[in-house]
Amino acid sequence: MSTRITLAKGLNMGLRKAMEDDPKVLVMGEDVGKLGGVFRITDGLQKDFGEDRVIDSPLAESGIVGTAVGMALRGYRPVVEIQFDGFVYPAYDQIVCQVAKMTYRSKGRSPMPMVIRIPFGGGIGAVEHHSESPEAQFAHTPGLKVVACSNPVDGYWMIQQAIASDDPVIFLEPKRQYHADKAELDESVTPDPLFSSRIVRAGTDATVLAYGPTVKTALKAAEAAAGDGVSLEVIDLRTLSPLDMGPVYDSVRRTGRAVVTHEAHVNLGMGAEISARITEECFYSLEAPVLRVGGFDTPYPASRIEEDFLPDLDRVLDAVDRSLDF
Amino acid sequence: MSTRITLAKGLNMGLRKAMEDDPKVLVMGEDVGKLGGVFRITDGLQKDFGEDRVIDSPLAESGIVGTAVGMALRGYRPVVEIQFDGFVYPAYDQIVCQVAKMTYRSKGRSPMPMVIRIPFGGGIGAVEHHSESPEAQFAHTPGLKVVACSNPVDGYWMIQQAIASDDPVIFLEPKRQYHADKAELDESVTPDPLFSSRIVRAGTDATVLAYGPTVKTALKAAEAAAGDGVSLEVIDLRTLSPLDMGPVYDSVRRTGRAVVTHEAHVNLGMGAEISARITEECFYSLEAPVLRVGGFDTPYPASRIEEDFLPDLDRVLDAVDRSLDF
Amino acid sequence: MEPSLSHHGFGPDLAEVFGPSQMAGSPSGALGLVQLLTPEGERVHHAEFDRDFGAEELRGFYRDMVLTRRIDTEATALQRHGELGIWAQLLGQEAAQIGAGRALRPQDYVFPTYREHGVAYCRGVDPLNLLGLFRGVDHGAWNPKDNNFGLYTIVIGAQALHATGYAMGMQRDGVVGTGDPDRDAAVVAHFGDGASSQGDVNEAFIFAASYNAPVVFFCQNNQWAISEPIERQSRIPLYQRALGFGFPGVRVDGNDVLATYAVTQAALQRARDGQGPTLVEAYTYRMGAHTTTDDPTRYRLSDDLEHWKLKDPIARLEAYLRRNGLVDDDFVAELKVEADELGHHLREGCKALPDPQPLSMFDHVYTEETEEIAAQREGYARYLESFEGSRS
Amino acid sequence: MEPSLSHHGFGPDLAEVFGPSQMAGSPSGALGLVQLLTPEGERVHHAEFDRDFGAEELRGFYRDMVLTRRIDTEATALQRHGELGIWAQLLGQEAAQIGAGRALRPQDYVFPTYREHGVAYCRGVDPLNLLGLFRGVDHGAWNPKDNNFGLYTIVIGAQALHATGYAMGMQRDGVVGTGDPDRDAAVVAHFGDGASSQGDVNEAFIFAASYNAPVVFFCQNNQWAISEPIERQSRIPLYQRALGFGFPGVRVDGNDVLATYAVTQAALQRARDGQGPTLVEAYTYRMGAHTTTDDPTRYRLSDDLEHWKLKDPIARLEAYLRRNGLVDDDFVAELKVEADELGHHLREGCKALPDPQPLSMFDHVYTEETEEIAAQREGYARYLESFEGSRS
Ligand SMILES: Cc1ncc(C[n+]2csc(CCOP(=O)(O)OP(=O)(O)O)c2C)c(N)n1
Ligand SMILES: Cc1ncc(C[n+]2csc(CCOP(=O)(O)OP(=O)(O)O)c2C)c(N)n1
Ligand SMILES: [Mg+2]
Ligand SMILES: [Mg+2]
Repeated sequence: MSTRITLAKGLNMGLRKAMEDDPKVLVMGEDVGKLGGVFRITDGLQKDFGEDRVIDSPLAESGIVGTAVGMALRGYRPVVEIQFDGFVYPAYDQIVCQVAKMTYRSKGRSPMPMVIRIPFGGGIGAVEHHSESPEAQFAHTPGLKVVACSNPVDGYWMIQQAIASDDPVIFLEPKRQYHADKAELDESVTPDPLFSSRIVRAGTDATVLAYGPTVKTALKAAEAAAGDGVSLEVIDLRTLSPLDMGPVYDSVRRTGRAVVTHEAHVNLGMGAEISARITEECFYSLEAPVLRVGGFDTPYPASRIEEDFLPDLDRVLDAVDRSLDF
Repeated sequence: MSTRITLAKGLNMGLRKAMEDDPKVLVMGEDVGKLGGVFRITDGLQKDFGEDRVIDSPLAESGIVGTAVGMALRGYRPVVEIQFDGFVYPAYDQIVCQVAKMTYRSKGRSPMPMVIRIPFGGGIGAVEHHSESPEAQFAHTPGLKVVACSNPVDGYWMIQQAIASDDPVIFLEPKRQYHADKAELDESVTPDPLFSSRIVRAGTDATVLAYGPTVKTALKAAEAAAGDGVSLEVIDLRTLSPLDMGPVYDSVRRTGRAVVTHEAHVNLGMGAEISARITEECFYSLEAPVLRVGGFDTPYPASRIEEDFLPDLDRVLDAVDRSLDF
Repeated sequence: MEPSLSHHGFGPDLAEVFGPSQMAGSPSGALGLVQLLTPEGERVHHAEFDRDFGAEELRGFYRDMVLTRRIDTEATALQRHGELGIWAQLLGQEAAQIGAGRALRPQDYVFPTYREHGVAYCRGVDPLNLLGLFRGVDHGAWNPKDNNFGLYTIVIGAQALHATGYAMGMQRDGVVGTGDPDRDAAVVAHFGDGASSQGDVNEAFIFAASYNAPVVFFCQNNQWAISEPIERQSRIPLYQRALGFGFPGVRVDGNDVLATYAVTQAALQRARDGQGPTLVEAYTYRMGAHTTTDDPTRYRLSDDLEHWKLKDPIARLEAYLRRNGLVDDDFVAELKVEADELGHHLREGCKALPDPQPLSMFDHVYTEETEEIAAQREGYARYLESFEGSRS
Repeated sequence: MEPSLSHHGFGPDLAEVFGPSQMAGSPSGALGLVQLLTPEGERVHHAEFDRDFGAEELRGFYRDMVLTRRIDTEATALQRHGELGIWAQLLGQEAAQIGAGRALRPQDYVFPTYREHGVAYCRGVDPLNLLGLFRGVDHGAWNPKDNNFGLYTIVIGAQALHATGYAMGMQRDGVVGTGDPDRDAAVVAHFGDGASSQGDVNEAFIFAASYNAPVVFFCQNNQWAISEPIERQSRIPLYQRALGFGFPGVRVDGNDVLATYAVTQAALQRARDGQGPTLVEAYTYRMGAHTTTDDPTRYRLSDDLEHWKLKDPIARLEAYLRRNGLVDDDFVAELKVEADELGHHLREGCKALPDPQPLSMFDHVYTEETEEIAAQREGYARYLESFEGSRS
């Protein structure tokens, strides 16, 4: 049975599936009930699973995550929705000091099977705080796992896998893609493991690493480069903590060049870690330093110039050129 | 006039000087008044400057930083003390969404001349949350400046310079050093600019980069290495955002090798960014990848094994050896 | 034999305890909301908050509300036409905002949310300046110091702490409780019913109470936080929250500009006098959607809206003014012209708002630009130049 | 003619409004604290919370408090001897903790701070297990599920939300309001007076009220948050905070184990019955330092301490028991032996607590170890081996 779905639909179907499969799965957040979330990712869930399992919370992110910690201690598997990336910070303390550390603190006796869903990234013409990319901060925090989906089919599978994980997962959803492209979902296949990266386009001249919203950009860049006779390999990292670097090292050893792209600020973004690791592991294979294409090191600007702030096809190609010319 | 002072004393004297020089300077935080702070850094200030300028706050970090934002908007220059590194997170939202962005949001009309002092790092045998190194998260945030002092004399000057800055400064103090070594303070010299790194020991075989508590470790390592005929250059980074990479690049171009050490988790720590930048800028000078020696990617462990978690002389030397053998 | 607390029902018991006053912490006062003008436009009296309003003043309120509504409908239309990315409508909240805005003195200071267009108007901010952030050309175009009106704050509740800190600054500046009406100042922190659940807002109550800061917490309870009804945030009337923190709370009819003005003014005066914070709950209703991207039909009944239309803040003042011969058709017609001019100003001005230059993205990250930012700016400038105007 | 709110003084007015009851939200009750035993050890009666206590029960409370104090003094001594890195003393808070701890049923669940050694003892946690985190050998050695007693929480206030969420889980599990005393359950969230200022605690009040969660907020107001007096956190009695959130608050003499027991039990029963949250403020005093590293002489008067010594929780119960012939010298002597044994257990046990293995640092970062952690573990193991036991 195969259907064409958007990312929003994939996530919605995945959530529904997880709730059907396990009565301990709960959804919590602002406006997740009747409204179905501001992006409609939880559309219809409260109607079908009731107010006890799809919980409209008071307007307080620390409260949402903090009560979810209690729910998890009681044996539930809460899936928390943060309405927009920029509003996760009031919950930051609960996430880094409680959610991330509970398993460690308790020597594994009190695991935190919690998923914190965050629509992230820019490009939707929004006002301040609605286009942030906070992943590096979470990936820097031991005890959290961090993943980012980039397409409808991954959305469907990854959300279920994240919910099934006994470790807390920060689940990043590229909001710009929610209602963009459709893809074919075949529910009968076995999905890749959650914490694995994936080569989404094979190539030989340079490796482009991306995740979430920039996967599409990277693929478009590869398409354009192909027209110029340059063959780019594109890897969708998918998991940001842990990183699945095996396929990345293999690729860079073949191509000798790597470009990492993400919307988050370059300074101390995921690209920094990936660059450091590639250099450590592939030192003698590198023909050029790993180059990084990301959001600039400014606060997210007014949306009319956000496409200048965000990495795009041209900036990725520019970095590829610089790498090739190095 | 020259005196021998500890880091705690240097900071205390610097704060006092800043308060004398500018009546707009305020100190706010938990227990900063009568008690003089749990580390006594604000000792005696309330007695001399009064309760209006040295403000014991209710137990709420978001409240402290949030009201400090209001004070700054009113023209004051608040110096906020966070009692321990691990307790900065309730204020994280105010710091990254308000303190960091106000200048940008207002096009420079509402600057945030605020200093947020954080005793950071481990090694004092404390319980959970008292030994964290949160610097990378702040350095990743545009709009914040982040510095770390490593010795008494710098403590004295840097706190004054941070207070004089019209930009918000996260001011990291290596708590393990507060009452450790004494140093000679000569108030008549002109201090280095705040946002500059400094070569603290010249050498030729490899460059060791450190800041805050690991500067001492790096210097000890250099001392030990010298005994084995290995000449290490040690740079105290001092400023983490912006980074002052000029002296670092110069040094690495000479030595061809770099090791970065900090107490924060290696994954996405400052070392990642520094490694990425050095590789970008000094690609053809590098004889080995930049190596990183930091806290492991686990939550901070029980204090009886914290010295295993923290980088020490031996682990720095081990990395130097690996770099030299590469 | 087990003693039990269980015989206490909450609603009724608390009401008993709070006594008949709408003012928590006050022994006197009439039942229910503070109201000076009924939905039908009848002037009613109130033991605690009544005052006389001159004809000019009343017409002023009316004009303010009509123009504020025009700003709102014009901006909504601009959003529909693609000129704004989003707009946060205030429809129905005009009286709450004009009442609060007009109670201010020049030296007072306001910390708004993202919906305080009426208060901005009262402060003298050109409404065109409000459109920039909704259009996406800036994050706030006005200088807070020009009108003592802070920038819009989008992170819910954050500004309540800023307001409290600012008020603490006023205390240190010696502009509280001096008795000089041109000197004594206070701060208003605006927020919504939903915001009352945020830690920051509750911490602001704690700091304000602890330092007795001159701040008025002005909560527009418009019954909704996007799709969530007020019941999710509080099971007792919101103004009573103040009781738990040891300062007065008062519920005023937020669709009654006279009552809102009177209550806010009293609360401000209290603050200026050095008597500390007050929570004012302006009980109103969000007649529009949360923002232009919201679809309220998914979560609320149209009946509700119909019910509240009968309480329209503008209609009720107009009824009163007409009944008392304080406005006539000429006045209304002239006001219509004025509103049309304002509409024109907004439409033309909005379309003419220039897009920012890409390189302006690097401006004002810091007061002193760092070499890092300078390098990124230069790099991007060179990169842009490399396209010679032909960038895809 | 300006109406003003300024004639309201806060303290007195609020007291008027709250009425004579110590129970905010309650129309009845005696003046002041709930108390069943005076500092002199006189049994007094209370209209709302009185109950009969059997001799066995009374001796039990006494024994509990004596042993709890022994745990505390023993741990303090261990710290002085360098066996613990730090210790958070509970001296003076024994009645508050035993009263609260003994009111629990097995199926109830407790979220402690870092000072709830007496409650831990009531739950059956071996006191030796408490020492690990203060010694620095672990972050909490007991399994929360064994005794329904959570791990100590050091970030102030965080656990209030965990408690509320846990209570919401109980609601979903159908163990609230069934009427079955072996089934119905509730949660206690412990925190201090200082913690009442944290956003998290106030948000916990909001969530608990909104969902009517079966949670008792048990605040030990020991008058100090390190060096800051209670006045910095609240200008009205803390139990009244609950009023602002729409659930009952009650102030009990936290140095009176009988009253604390009775009030907590009633609040727990209310929660188990499905009637929602209660705030219990146990009014007590931190007779020791904040922790063994604190120096209270810098910020408080020794007079205060002397004053509170007269209210010692153990002395008062002993006076009552002796006066009524419920304990004799033999009982006290036997208890002394028991306490000495406990002291011995703690001393010997503490010194024998093994230091963790360095490589255990990599355990339990995740439930499923990642390759990254495995690699770091292996790398460090190899590194350690390279020293062949000769590491500096
Ligand atoms: C911290 C934070 N969380 C979530 C949001 C998203 N959000 C924007 S407005 C809003 C509802 C606010 O409701 P209320 O406080 O009642 O104000 P109103 O919009 O009704 O004026 C929400 C949840 C936000 N802006 N900030
Ligand atoms: C979020 C946070 N901020 C600061 C601290 C440091 N700290 C530890 S205990 C304490 C005082 C707590 O006072 P209170 O809540 O009254 O509890 P008590 O210690 O009196 O039992 C402080 C400020 C902390 N642990 N967590
Ligand atoms: Mg609202
Ligand atoms: Mg206390």
